[in-house]
Amino acid sequence: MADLSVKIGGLQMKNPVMTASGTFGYGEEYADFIDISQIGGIIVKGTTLAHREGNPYPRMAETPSGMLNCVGLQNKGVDYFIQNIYPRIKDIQTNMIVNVSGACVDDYVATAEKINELPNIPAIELNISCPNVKQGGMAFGTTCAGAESVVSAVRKVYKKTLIVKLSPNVTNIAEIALSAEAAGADSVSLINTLMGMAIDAERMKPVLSTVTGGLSGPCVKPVALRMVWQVAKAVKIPVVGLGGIMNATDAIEFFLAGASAIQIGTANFIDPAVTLKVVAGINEYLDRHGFSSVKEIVGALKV
Amino acid sequence: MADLSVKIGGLQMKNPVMTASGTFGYGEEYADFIDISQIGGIIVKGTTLAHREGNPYPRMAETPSGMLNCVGLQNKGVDYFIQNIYPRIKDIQTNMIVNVSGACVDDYVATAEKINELPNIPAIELNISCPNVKQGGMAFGTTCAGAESVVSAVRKVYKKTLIVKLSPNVTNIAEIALSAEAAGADSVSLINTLMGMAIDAERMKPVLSTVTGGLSGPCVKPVALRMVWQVAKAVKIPVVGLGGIMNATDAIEFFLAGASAIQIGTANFIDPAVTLKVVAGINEYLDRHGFSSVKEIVGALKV
Amino acid sequence: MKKHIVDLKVVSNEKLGDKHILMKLTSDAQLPEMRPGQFAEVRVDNSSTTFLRRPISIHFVDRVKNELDLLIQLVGDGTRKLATLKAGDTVNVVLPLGNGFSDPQPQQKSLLLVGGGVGVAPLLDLGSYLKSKGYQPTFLLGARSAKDLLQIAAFEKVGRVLVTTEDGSCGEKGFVTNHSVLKNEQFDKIYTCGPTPMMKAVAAFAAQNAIDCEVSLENKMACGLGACLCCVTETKEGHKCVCSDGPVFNIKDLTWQI
Amino acid sequence: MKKHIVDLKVVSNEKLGDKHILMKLTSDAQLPEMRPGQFAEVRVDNSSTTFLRRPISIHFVDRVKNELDLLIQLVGDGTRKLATLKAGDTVNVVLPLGNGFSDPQPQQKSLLLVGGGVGVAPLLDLGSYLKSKGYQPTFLLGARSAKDLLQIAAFEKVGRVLVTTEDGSCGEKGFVTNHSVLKNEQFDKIYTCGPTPMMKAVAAFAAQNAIDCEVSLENKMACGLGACLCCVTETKEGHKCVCSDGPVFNIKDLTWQI
Repeated sequence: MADLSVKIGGLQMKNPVMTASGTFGYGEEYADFIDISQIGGIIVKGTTLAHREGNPYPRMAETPSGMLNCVGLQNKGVDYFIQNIYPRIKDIQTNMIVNVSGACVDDYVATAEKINELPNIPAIELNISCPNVKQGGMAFGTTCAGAESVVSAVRKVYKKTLIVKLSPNVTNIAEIALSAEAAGADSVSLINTLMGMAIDAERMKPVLSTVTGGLSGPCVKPVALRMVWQVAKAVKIPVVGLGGIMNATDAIEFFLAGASAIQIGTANFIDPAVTLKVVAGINEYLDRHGFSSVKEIVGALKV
Repeated sequence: MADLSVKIGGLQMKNPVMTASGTFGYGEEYADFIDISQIGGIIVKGTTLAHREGNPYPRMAETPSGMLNCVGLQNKGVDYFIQNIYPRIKDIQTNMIVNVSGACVDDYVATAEKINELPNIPAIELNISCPNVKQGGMAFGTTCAGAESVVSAVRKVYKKTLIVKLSPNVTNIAEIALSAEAAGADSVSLINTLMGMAIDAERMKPVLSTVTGGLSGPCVKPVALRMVWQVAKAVKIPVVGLGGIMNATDAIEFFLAGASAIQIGTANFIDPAVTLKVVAGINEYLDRHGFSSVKEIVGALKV
Repeated sequence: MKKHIVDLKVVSNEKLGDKHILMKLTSDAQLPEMRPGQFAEVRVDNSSTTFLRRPISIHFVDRVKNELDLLIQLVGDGTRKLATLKAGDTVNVVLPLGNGFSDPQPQQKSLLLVGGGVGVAPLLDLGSYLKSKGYQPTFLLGARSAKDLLQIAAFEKVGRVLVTTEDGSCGEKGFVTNHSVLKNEQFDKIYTCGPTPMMKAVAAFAAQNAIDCEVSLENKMACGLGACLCCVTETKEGHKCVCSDGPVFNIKDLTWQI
Repeated sequence: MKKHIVDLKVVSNEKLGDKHILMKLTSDAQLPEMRPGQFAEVRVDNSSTTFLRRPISIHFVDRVKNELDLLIQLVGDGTRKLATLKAGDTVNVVLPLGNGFSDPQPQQKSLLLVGGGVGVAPLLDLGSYLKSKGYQPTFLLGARSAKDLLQIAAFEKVGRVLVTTEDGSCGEKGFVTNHSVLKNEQFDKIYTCGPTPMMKAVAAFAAQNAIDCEVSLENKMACGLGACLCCVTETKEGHKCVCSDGPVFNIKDLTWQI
C-alpha cells in the first residue's frame, strides 16, 4: 500500500483524486454507489453570489468520445448554499471544496468572503474559465490581467487554500498560470472545458440553446495533458490536472505530466463508482512500479 | 443533382471537398482506390524552401477518437517538388494546391514565389499553424502581427489564390483571421491540429519523440465547428472548414457553420475512399432538403 | 429508493417492428426495488460513436421471474447498438433513477393512463402496480397506425385498453384527446407519457376539466443523477432536473401554456 | 501491385495460446494479388478505444481455398477486439500494402528465413513462395519457450525447420543467432522478421559474413499508404516510410549500427 496522501497549499488530502465541479453535484448524488468520504476531495458545483437559473434547455450534446454542456452555472446562490446545503454536507469526512464563479470581481470577492467563514470548507476553486456565461467567467481566464485582478482581489479576503481553475481556450496557458501564481493562488487546476459547438444537420440548428458550449471527456485528454505539462514546468505551486480522465492509467499520465492531484469529471456520468476505482488503480500502479508515494511520480516523465 | 461547385477566391472547384495537407500525400497514394480527379481539390503535403527530414520516430499516437502526429514537415524542398513531383501531378484533372510552410517570412516568400510560376498550381495554402516545428510554423499563426507579416509578404509575390491555414491554439481565432484577411488572404482554412500530448504510463515516457504533437480526428470536431462559426461571422472572405470530418453529415455541419468548402484529413487513413463518399453524401443531402446548390447552406445555421 | 450499478443478463431481445425492441433482463441476485415511472441508465458498450449511457424507462418488472423489461425505440447509434445484444449478453445498468408516478389520492378512483408511441413504456408497469393496489386502470393508447401500436396484448392483461390511430386503422380515428371516452366518462386522475405535443394536449384536457394529471418527461440526459443539470425543464420553481426531480411531474408544477 | 479496400469474411478465428490468434479470411471474389512480405490494414469496428486500422502482415495465402491467413499478436484493445470476431463476421481490409521481400538473385541458392515471436508471420508466405520457385528454404525460428513457438507444423510443410528457445525447452538453447546451423552451413541470403534486437543480431551476422539480408520492420502506422509519414525509419537516404518504402528493407540501406 503506497502513500497516496498529497498536499495542495494548506489542503491535506488522503489521496490525490478529486471530483470536478459540476459533475458530482454535492456528493450526495453518488452516496448510494460509493463511500464518498473515501474520495480525496469533492468540489461541489459552481456557486455564485446570487441565484442563477442557468441557460435554457437543451444544455447537452454528445460528441465523439465526449460531450458538450452549456449549463451556465445554475445554482441557488451562496447564501442558499450556506443555509441549506452546507449543513447537509459539512460532516462528510473528506475535503468539501466549493467552486466559486462570478460576473465581476466584486461578486467573486463577496462569495469567497462568505465561504471563508465556513469552518468545514477548507478550500475554494476559483472558476475563471466557465465558457457558458455571458459576462465574467472565461473573460477573467483568458488574459493575464483579468486573472491577476480577480485572483489578487479574492486572495485578500480568502484565507484558506485558493485553487484557480484555468481555461484551455488560450494561446499561452502557462502565462495565465503564472499570473494566478503571482496574484497569490495556492494552486491551479486545469483544464476547464474547451469551447465547442454541435450542429443538428437535419434540422439545420445548433444542438445547444447557447450555440456553443464546453467540451469534456476523453476527447480532450491530449490537450489537457499538454497544458498540464506546460503549466507544471512554468509554476512552482502544485497543479491539479483534469480533462478526460476515465481510469487510473489516465490519472497516472497526469501525475507524470506534473499534476500533484487530479479531478474526475465526465467519467462520473458513465461510471458513478469510477472515483474509488481510480484511487485503487493508482495504488496498484505505484506498488507494481515500486514507488512508496504518489509524490514520487509527479512530473516524473522521462523526456 | 444539386450544383456542388464553389469558388474560393479565384479558385473554381467542381465540388467543395478537398483533402487536408499531409493526409493525402500527392494524391497518387490514393489513386488505386478512387478517381482522385473527382475530388474538388487536393492539397499536397507541406512544402518548405529547403529539404526537411522532419522529426524522429515515433511520430504518431492514437488517442480517443483521434490521433496525434509530430511529422514536422518532412519534405524534399520546393525545388525537388518543382522538378520531380510537379511533372507527375500537374495533369491530374482537379485543383492541385500546395501547402507552404517556412521558418521565417523570407522562406515563405521564396517558396511561394517559386510555386507562383507553376501554371497548374492554382492556389497555395499558407501554413502558419504547424505545431510541430521549432521556429516559424505556429509562431506566425498565434499573433495578429505574425499572421499579418507573413501573409502580406507572401501576398506581394503570390498572384493566385492564397488560402491561409489558421491555428486553433489561440485565444481569439477570429482576430487572427481578420489580420490574414486584411493582409490580403483570399480565404482562411481552419482548423489545423490542436496541440496535444500522449504519455505511456507504463514506460513513464512521452509517446511522441517531440513530446507534444498535433491532435486531429473526430475528437476535435466540436472545437473546429465552433471556430469556423466564429471566423465565418467575422470575415468576408470564404472559409474552408476542417477538423474531424468523417462523413457527409460532418461536412454539412461545417457548411451550416459558415464554411464554403471543407477538407478531409485524418478520415483518409481509416477509409481511403472517404472523399468521394462525402461528395456523394453532400449531394444526397442537398437533394433531399430541396437545395439546388451547396452555396445555399453555407452559414445557413438557424440560430 | 437506493440506486444500484448492476450487470444484468439479457434473457431475450425482441424486435418489435423496425423501430423498437423489447429487451428482457434478469440477474442472479434479486432485482433492486423500483417504482413505476422510474428509469434506468443503460451503458452502451462496443460503440465507437456512443459515449454516454442511454436513459430508458422501466417498462415492466416481473418479480416472479425476476425479470426487467425495457421497451426501447431505435433512435440513434446507441439504441441501435443495444438492439444487437443477444440472449446471454451482459448489459451494465444504473437503476432505479428518478421519482416515479405518485399513488392516487384516496378519492381518486377512476384512473386513465394515456400513452403515445414509445411513451407507453412506463404505463405498463404503472398499470400493473395500480391493478395490484385494487384499481382498474384504463389505458388510452395512441399511434399513427395499427402497426405502430406497441405491446397491446400486454396492456390488455392489465386493464381496459382503448386505442386511437391517426389513420383509423385501429380503434378510433384521430388523436388520443379525440377519443370518445373523454366525453363519456369521468376520470379522477390522468397519467400520461408520450410525444410532448400529445402530453400537452392531454394536460390541457386535464386542466380544463380540473383533473389531477401527471406527465413523464424525456429530456436529453448525461448523468441521470441530478448532478450535471443538463436535462432541466422549466417549472414554477425554476429549472428542475427531469432525471432526479422527475421524470414525472404534476402539470400544476410545470409552466406549460395550456 | 494494385491496392484494394475489401470486405472479407471470417472463415475461422483461432486462439493460439493466450497471446495470438490465427484469423482465416475469404472472399466471394478472388483475393487480390499479393506478394510475400506485404501487409494489410485491418479496420477495427465496434471499439470505443481503437480509432486507426491495424497493420497486420500477410501470413499465408491459399489460392486454392481463396483464403488469407493473418497471424495476429494480441497487444492492445484493437487486436483484442479483432480476437472477438467469429466465423461469418465481416472485416474491412486494405491490401496489399508495402513492398514485399525481393526474389533471390540467380546466384543465391541457399536461403535462410529467420523469425522470432509473431515476426514469423510473413515468413510462412515467403517460404511457400520460394518453395514454389524451386528453392528449399530453411526456417530458423526462435522463441522464449516451446509454448511460444507459432505455426511450427505449418512451417514444416514448407521446408526444413530449425528452432531455438531461450529456455531450451525446444530445439537448441539460446537465441537464433546462437544456432549451430549458422556455423555449420553457408547461406546466400537471409530474410528475417521479429523483435528489433533479434533482427539487428541477425543483420550483424549477415554483415560480418557478407550475406545479403532483408529485414521486415514494424513501426506504428496511421495510413499505411505513405501519405502521413508517421512510420518512418532512418535509412542512408534519410527518413523512409516503413509502410510504403518497406516494410522490407535490405540491411545495406539502413543505418543500423551493426
